[in-house]
Amino acid sequence: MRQTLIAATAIALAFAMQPVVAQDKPAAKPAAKMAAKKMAKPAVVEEKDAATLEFEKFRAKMIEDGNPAELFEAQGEELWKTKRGPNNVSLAETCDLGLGLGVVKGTYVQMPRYFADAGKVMDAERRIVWCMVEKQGFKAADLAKKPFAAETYTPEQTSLVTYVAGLSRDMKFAVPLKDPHVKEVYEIGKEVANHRAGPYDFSCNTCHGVDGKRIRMQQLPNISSKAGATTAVLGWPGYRMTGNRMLTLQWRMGDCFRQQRFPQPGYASDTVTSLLTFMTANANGSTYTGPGIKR
Amino acid sequence: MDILRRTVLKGASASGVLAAALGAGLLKPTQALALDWNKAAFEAKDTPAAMKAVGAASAAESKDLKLTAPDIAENGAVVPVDVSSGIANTISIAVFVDKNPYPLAAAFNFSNGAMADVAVRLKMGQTSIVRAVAKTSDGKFYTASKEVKVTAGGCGG
Amino acid sequence: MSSPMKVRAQVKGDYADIKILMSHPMETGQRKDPKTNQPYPAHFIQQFTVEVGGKLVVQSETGTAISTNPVFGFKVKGAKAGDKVVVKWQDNKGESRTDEATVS
Amino acid sequence: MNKRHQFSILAAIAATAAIAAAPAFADSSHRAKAMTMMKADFTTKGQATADRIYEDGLQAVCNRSGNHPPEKIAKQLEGDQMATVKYPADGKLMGDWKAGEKLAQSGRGFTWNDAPGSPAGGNCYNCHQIAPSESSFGTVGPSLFNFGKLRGNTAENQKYVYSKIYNAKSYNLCSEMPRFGHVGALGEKQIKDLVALLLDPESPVNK
Repeated sequence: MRQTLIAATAIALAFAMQPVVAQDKPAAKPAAKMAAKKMAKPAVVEEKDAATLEFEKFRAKMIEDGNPAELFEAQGEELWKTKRGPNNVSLAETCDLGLGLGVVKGTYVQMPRYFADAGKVMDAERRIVWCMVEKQGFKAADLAKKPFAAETYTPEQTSLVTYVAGLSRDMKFAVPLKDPHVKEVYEIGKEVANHRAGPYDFSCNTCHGVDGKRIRMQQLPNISSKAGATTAVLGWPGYRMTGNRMLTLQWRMGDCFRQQRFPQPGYASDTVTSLLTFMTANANGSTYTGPGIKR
Repeated sequence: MDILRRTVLKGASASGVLAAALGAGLLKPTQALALDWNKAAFEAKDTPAAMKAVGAASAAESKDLKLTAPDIAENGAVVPVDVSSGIANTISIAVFVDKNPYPLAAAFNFSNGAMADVAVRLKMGQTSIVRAVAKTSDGKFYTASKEVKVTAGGCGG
Repeated sequence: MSSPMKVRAQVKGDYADIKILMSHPMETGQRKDPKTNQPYPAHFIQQFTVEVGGKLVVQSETGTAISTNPVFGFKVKGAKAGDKVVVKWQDNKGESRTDEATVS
Repeated sequence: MNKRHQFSILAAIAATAAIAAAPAFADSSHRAKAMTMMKADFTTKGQATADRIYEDGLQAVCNRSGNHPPEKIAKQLEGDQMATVKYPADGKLMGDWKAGEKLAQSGRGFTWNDAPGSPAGGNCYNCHQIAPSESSFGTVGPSLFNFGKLRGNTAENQKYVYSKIYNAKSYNLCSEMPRFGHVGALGEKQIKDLVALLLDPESPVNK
């Protein structure tokens, strides 16, 4: 017990000072380690660049030639404009996406934002779901039952988000970080990204906290930097070539948590909104290129 | 279709005839598609057999037939491939993936100003040669090919 | 029923660039349902045609190696703004669909 | 649980309490809010139980120090982690590199859609270059190509690799690498096979 207290005190004291940089401490001799680095490093860097450039080039071409996401944009537009739900109203006439009733253009790049009517900071998908529930009268539980696309099924809110996102194409991200509500959620999101837990000790930042890393061939954007956050939020919602599904950032956050070996985050929950606020605001000033295409 | 040695409609062997018929309002839209799908070619299990089934058993390599495809496909389920023929009077193009269970992916006939230039997206089960075959109006066949690597994926996107 | 195609046609110099997005599962017949271990039945587009200004410009036959939600690109000389583009497909189950666009 | 391990958790919990109270941590209120929020928002799915978002002692120390705990404390806690490593009873650390390569390829295990109790993969290629035949490899960790050739297949290195895979935190407290043996993701045979993949002169890694 005495030892415990000493350790605790030491940590507390040390934290008040400059953090000590932890070093990897291999058992092998440093010379051998350096030799290993010399051998392998250049090849790694070269191959990463070639493969990544190749993927980027052909993705850009596919978006230019025709992205199946456009099929979902078209479906979303119809859903947006049609009177539906128990209340038989359209979202076009009832759902304020932050820039006033009836305005869709430019709203996607300014979310997450604070919505006074809901008393919450909401990302685009969460806002659309909120409107479907509060305005059209759909049941929240029904919308949360199967919230993400399967191979033969695309939720209506997915097509709606894709439509809304398409109308912010070529516009700059501008999450209103000056709003203290948004700023608060941003700071909380930063902590969520840092939080290591679970059987593998992973946090979001394990993979997405530094520049220039890769899982297999997949580049890992650093979501704390503007460039990385931009990479992370660009192309969503995205048409996923694997399984041919239209997927949103709500799905992406959940799937990251899955691979982080975490439990499941609630659909359209505060946790997911906070992460999206952190990432999207970090991308502020970058141009959104519209619904994308993903591996 | 020319490259598949097919007739679009019984008794109308050239696409021009069909176009004329359509133009004259003789056909309902659905009839334009009422042709037999070349089962033998699409169900051939290797490229030589599939090429034979489209009548292209001997095709000469040509630099004027351009096949653009990624060196490494990000996802084998969607591999963008462009084929463009600079060979005069190209009337048809077919695309094959050698290592697919059924190599023939698609065949196109061009008429009435359509250039011999097509963009498609292919499914590839594994790393394979992708092959294009072009046919000219005098019945000659040309070919071009490229290897596309299909790799294991990461988690994200 | 099938969802609409998306057809874009744009004049670029002396030709029109035509991009076609089709909504179709393009099921190969070889993929197995992991739950039942039975293959999903094949369901794919076998033929399609493209007409510009009333004239047939492309005819195609397709197999199972075409990606799900197919995308095709063609170039047609002589097409002008205002020309109507009509695309029709038919699949192995006999389903078909026709959609239109205008060259811009 | 052995005594040293117990000690490390106690120390970490105590440390956590001390830090939470320290005014030096200006962002602790956001962290506290994030924790409250996550506790409310995460639910059990498959084997991924809701309690996984709670930290263990080591995670708590790393989370609160930006992964850079003071060196003295890090050393002490690394020692505790090292004490968790269970070496094979027969003393043999080298298995079958072919089985190791197969295991290294698999990224499965512990997610909510992995069947509970199904064997976990090594996840190795996700982060490391290993055998030259696999060009799809990650770069989160260092390249391990030619690892045995460069370092030598010595008893000491076998022990190093075994313990590193068993519990990477015994060498670097806040390493990004999971504690595969410690959390039961990989068993004794599997770790031996991975040791062989890296060190066996016959392994393609060392060709």
